[in-house]
Amino acid sequence: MRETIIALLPILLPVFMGTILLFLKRLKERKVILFYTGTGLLLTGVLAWNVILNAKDQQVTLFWLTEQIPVMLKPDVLGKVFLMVVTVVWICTGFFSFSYMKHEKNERRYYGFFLITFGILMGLGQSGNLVTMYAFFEFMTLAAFPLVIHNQSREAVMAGLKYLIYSFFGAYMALFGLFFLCRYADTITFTPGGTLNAELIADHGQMLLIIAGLMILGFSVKAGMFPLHAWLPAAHPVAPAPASAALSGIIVKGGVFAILRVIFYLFGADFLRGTWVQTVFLVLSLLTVFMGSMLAFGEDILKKRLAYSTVSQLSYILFGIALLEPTAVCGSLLHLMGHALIKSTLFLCAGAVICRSGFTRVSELRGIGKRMPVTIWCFTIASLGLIGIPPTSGFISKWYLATGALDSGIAVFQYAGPVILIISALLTAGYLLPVTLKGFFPGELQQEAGHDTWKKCEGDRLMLIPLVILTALSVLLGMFPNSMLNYIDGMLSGIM
Amino acid sequence: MWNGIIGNFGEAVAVALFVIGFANLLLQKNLIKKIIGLNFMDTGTYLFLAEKGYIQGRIAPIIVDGVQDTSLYINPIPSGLVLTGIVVSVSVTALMLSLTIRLYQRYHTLNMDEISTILKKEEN
Amino acid sequence: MSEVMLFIIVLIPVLWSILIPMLPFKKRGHMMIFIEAIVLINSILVWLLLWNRPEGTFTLLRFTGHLSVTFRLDGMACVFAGLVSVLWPLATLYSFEYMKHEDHEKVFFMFYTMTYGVTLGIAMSGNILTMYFFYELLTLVTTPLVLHTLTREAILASRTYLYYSLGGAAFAFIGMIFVVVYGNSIDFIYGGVLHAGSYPGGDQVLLLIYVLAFMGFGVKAAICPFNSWLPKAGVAPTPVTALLHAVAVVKSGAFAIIRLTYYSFGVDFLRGTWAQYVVMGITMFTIIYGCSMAVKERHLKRRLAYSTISNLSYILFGVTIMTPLGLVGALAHLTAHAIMKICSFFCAGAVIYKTGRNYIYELDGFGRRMPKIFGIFTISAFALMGVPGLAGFISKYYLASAAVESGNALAYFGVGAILISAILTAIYMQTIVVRAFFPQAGFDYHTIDDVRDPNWMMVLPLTLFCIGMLAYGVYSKPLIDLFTKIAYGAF
Amino acid sequence: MEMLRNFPCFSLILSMGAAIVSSGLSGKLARRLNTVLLMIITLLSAGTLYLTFTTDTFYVYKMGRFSAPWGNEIRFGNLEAFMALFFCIVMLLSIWGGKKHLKKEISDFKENLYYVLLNLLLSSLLALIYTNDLFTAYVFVEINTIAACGLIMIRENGHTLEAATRYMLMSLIGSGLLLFGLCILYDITGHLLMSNIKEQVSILTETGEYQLPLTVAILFIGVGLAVKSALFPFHAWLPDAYGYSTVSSAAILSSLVSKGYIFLLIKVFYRVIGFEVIRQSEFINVLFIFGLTGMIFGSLSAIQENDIRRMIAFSSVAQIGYIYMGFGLGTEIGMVASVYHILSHAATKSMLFIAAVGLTDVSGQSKKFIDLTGAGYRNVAAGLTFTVGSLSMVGVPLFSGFISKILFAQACVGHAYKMLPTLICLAISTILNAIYFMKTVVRIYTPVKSEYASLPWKKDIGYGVVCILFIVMNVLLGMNSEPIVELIRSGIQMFG
Repeated sequence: MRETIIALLPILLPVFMGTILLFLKRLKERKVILFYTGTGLLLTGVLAWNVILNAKDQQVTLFWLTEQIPVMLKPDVLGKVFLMVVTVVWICTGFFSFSYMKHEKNERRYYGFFLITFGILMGLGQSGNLVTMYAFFEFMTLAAFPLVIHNQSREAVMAGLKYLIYSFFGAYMALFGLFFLCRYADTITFTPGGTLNAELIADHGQMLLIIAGLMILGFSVKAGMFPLHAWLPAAHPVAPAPASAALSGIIVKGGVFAILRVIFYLFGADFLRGTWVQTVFLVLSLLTVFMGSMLAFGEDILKKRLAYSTVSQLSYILFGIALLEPTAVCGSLLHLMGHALIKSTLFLCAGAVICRSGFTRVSELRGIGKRMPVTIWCFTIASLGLIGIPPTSGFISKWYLATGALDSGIAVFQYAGPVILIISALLTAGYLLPVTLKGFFPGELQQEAGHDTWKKCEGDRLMLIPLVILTALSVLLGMFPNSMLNYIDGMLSGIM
Repeated sequence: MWNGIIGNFGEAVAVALFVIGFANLLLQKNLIKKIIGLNFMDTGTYLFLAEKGYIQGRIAPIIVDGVQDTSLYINPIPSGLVLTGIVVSVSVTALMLSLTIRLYQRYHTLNMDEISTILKKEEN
Repeated sequence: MSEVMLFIIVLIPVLWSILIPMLPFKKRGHMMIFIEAIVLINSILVWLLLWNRPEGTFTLLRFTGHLSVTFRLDGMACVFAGLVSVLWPLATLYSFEYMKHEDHEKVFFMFYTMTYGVTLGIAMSGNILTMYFFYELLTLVTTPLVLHTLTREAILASRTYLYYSLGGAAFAFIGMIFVVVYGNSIDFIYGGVLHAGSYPGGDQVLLLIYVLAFMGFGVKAAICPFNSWLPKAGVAPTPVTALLHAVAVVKSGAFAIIRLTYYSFGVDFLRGTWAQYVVMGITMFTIIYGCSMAVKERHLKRRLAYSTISNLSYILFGVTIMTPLGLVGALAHLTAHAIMKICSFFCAGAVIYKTGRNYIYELDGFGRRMPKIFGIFTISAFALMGVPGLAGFISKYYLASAAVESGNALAYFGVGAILISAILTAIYMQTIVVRAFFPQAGFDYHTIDDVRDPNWMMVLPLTLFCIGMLAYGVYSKPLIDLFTKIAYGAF
Repeated sequence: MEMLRNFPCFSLILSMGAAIVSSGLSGKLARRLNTVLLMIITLLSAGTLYLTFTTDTFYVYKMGRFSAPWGNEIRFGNLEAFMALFFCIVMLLSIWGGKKHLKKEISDFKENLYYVLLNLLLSSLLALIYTNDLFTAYVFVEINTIAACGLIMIRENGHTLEAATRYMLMSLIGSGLLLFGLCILYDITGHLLMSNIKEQVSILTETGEYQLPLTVAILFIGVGLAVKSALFPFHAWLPDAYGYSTVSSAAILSSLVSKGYIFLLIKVFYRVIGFEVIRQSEFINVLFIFGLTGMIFGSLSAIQENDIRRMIAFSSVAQIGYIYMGFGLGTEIGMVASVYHILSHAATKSMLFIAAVGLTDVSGQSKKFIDLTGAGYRNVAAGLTFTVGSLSMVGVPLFSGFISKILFAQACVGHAYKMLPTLICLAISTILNAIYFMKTVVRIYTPVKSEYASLPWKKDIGYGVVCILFIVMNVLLGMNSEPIVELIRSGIQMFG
């Protein structure tokens, strides 16, 4: 019972509060809404940490959806990692949006869905079997939809629909696997090392590989892996900055998380290792890494550029997973966390810039550093992190990824992988640093421009504090990864 | 083959008549000719029947001076049939002719097709 | 309870409904009470019957030889009768409100109530002849309902409906004859009355006949290419479209096919033959076809009609898997889809009734103005998409897992088809929802100030259906157990 | 009991006598006489049926002095008696139903002639049913033809005259063939009494001589009668004849006259040639083919028809196709089905004609569909009757048509290679029937603001009663078919 309550509270509370907020038509007073939301976020955060610290790794069956399928929660280590990331990023973006959303219309809806999504993510993290996860996955897509299309401009709605359709498509592809797993696996409850039933799958190996491939592909839609990444660069820019921060910080991670679950907790690494599925997965992820950074490099609109960078960065993680090799997976997990923090920082910075100066294109950002130093500093540090300069988190994760690739000893990839990673790291530097450089060193022609452009337009406290916190965390993660490493170590040994 | 026909040429002629009549009845456009064809057909049939009834060297089945011996007479039944048939055909012919007259009075033609075309016109 | 009741519950609505146009009602309210009374009493009787089920058979009359009209309440009958008897009173309540402004509604309600009896007749029929008989009857009593608006369009639609249904019956007739002549008995017996070699002329012929009969009954279940009557029939008043063309009539088609496959021809005989592949292929094609057409369609009711087409083929796909599990899936979807589709149709009806808007591009911003209706519509949309926790997911899950269990190669593709159609469903339902709730920026809500939620008579049934969907999705165990018992012939 | 044996003979003589008498009477009296006559004969036939049914044997009644093989005799079993009974009832109803039109469409001084013809027709029908002598049959066929022709042309307009002429020509061809066939038969067997011919034929078939003439004879007789009963390719005369003659004539012609010939054909099959011989001969397949084509093409041309009476006429072409298809199956049960269909079609077709005229009355005597719109409301009885008739034709359960359909289907499924064609044609022709009949039904129930006055139920009680009787008859045939089918079966047994 205690376990149930612990596990359920962080899910139900925000969903409940959010729903209430949606229905409070009367509530016009902005301060009240903000206060309400803030408390909601913080409370949830507390409850989430409560889960992370106190919940034991055991199943909590809520009810039976059908004969074979219970809806169950099971906060294990991986889930908890996910919870941590979600909590931190979500609360920060939440508070950031308090000041960002000031001028947007119907905020109430925004915050309502923001809270609901928070709760659903809590569920996603804790979900204990495939169906539960699938359910929360779908809910997440739906609940995040209003965030994406918040300013209901035409392209926003179109992008939103694109996002919706792609996500459903992926989800259904994943669902395809569910039916087969119900047949060929002992259980669909996540168990480290996989649950496939040896004698059942005896002569259906190929078929199951196809299924596995489909499921991975399906979930990788959310993770924006080529070829189904198109929704991502469309959806991110149109959403309000905090929303896109949350999207590319967390929602897309949902896809990665699901893939982790599928591979290591259902099919099992051994089943996939060395099969064509793995090869395809590797090829696709590497392709995406490269392509994403190229596209980002060529993109001028800041948020779009960041979106493309998300595409490529996520595929780092996927690549790490695809190697099916402890070190690499460890790297992926680190990158998952790091990227969550960094990318949300970057997006929030972009948001601050847009909100304050109204510039959306990189080319316009000359001298922006003078005007909003803190923001751009955060941006710079985060960029460094993403590029992978020590001591930021990016370095550690990429290091692990590279070593993992080399250890894996998969014919081509053990070399191709690291090479491409480095190339793309250079590209990352190429597309992120200009902002900083232009920002701080506008060069000559900026001098001549009128003084008004030099006016300080730094964001207010509500904006800066979350930014700073996130940046600090990303750096900390880079400096002292050991605690985290120890934390996930047991899990890694469990699943391999 | 030929012997067959020569042997009972009566039947052959009857069949020929029947066929001629039948063809006329079917193919002729003119109503009167159709009716003539009809009569040909009937006649053919009656001839056929008569032939069947007739036996070489016997006389018509009419009792004269009390001779009862049937071996003298031909088979009477076909003759009876022929008589009945003639009655029927006469009545039918009469009916047909009356119809023809009416049609002619109405449409001033004896050609069935023309009549039906006129009718079509009448309708619309 | 005695067997006679089986016939009586079929008779009550038919006879009472004939009174409706004759009685001089002072107020409209009186008529409403009268009709609702008929329907409710009958439904209660049905529930009583389901409660203590008469085992025996009631024989009404005999045609030539061993052909007779008999009623029997076996498991399948229980499911269908139960479904109908639950939906009907609510739908009637709804239609009172809807028909308020339509003219000669007495006739409408007469046939509407009559249909109740006939549908029950199909459910309760104890042998294939009786089923065929009520099947034909259903066509006849529902045609006036399609004809109701008496526009040129309606007339054409009703004609199409008649031609298709009667034509389909003609082919179903062939199958019936074979069951009659070569079956061990014409009664519905689980496992079928025909078997390999029971027709001296060779099994291939028998299979061909099965396919023909499948097509024949499939006409009512709107399998491709015999589905064009269904969208056309959408000209009927919404209660008709919702209850008859989403539940009663079309489901009767599916029901008849289940009877034909599992209770007359026998799945053991059909499984693995070319006949199975043919019919399964047809259903799969229809699944995709219906969805695609729905995506293409811009008229709200017609879009839903196309969605019905594809969903019916889900059921038939479950049937054509020809395993007990397949039947479970089919029954699950039969019931689930009934609730979901009637719900979405009633929402559409409410929109049409309140605003007279028929096309999807006219629905901008309605979500704000009729929150109840569109809230419910959204839920039904999610259910149709198969979001877990709602009815749709359960049935799709059972269908798909049955397909996988069967180990039939084609069935795997069927799973694929279901998922593709699920994504298409997402497209054609979500576009509506998004439009309603998130109109484009700067949309002026004053243009739709007239739009309001309808009164309780419409909202109450919808709410109940909504609850039903949720309950079904969350706790389906008892139902599924029942279906499983039926599917294994234990009930 | 002994008395009853004379009834068939009585009814023959009575009808002929009535014909002669009524030629001298005024129209009114003639009508009364005719009605009384029909009733009496109905009773007589009922008595005969009672006799044969109770004793369950057939009787031979010697006409005149001579006994077989020279004399002329009547022979009757269950089937003959029942047919007589049935024909009388249908005739009576048809006359009643069309009474009003008789007055309108026939000049007064001809009215008694009409009844003369009717009585003659009746007598000839009875003769065809009862006689056991081929030549007598031929004579009465001719009488029948003449009477029928008279019934057509007595309503004098161009169409009827033309129709009558065509009809005469066709049936003359038919009777010519018939007569020639008889002659050949007489030639090779030397007998005219059916029973005796049959003995001879069986001997011939054993010895195997005169096969060719025998076949030719069968062919001539069969084709002759087929032509007279308007089997598909020979139906050119039919639509006009039924479409434009006064309604009673149309009803009687379509439902009785053609049936009389068909019944004679059945007798020829069973009692003259012997069913076995027929079954061996190819002739039966010819009938089968013509039957099927008739089923389809009759309906097709009915669909194109734009005149309700002509449509019904074409539909009876299709129905006659059904009957011959039943013969073509060459099985006992097929024959039963055909006989049953003779009954049901007789009942339904006359009903449809009567109903149709009721509808045209309230549509300004126009037979075009466009004018019939909403006629079902203007004349309730007619509308109802027409609907029932159509449903019966389409083969909806509860009505007679369904039973004959089911019987046909049951008959054909036993057959090796004729099964599928038959079933498919049945299905297709059902659809076609549905198309044109349902189209009409929908049409007459489509309310419009019509300038035509509506005919309330009370205005014309007699008509309403007739309609109700027709409906009752149809439903009786449909619901309570078992005893009738039994009767037919036993009757056919007595034939052999």
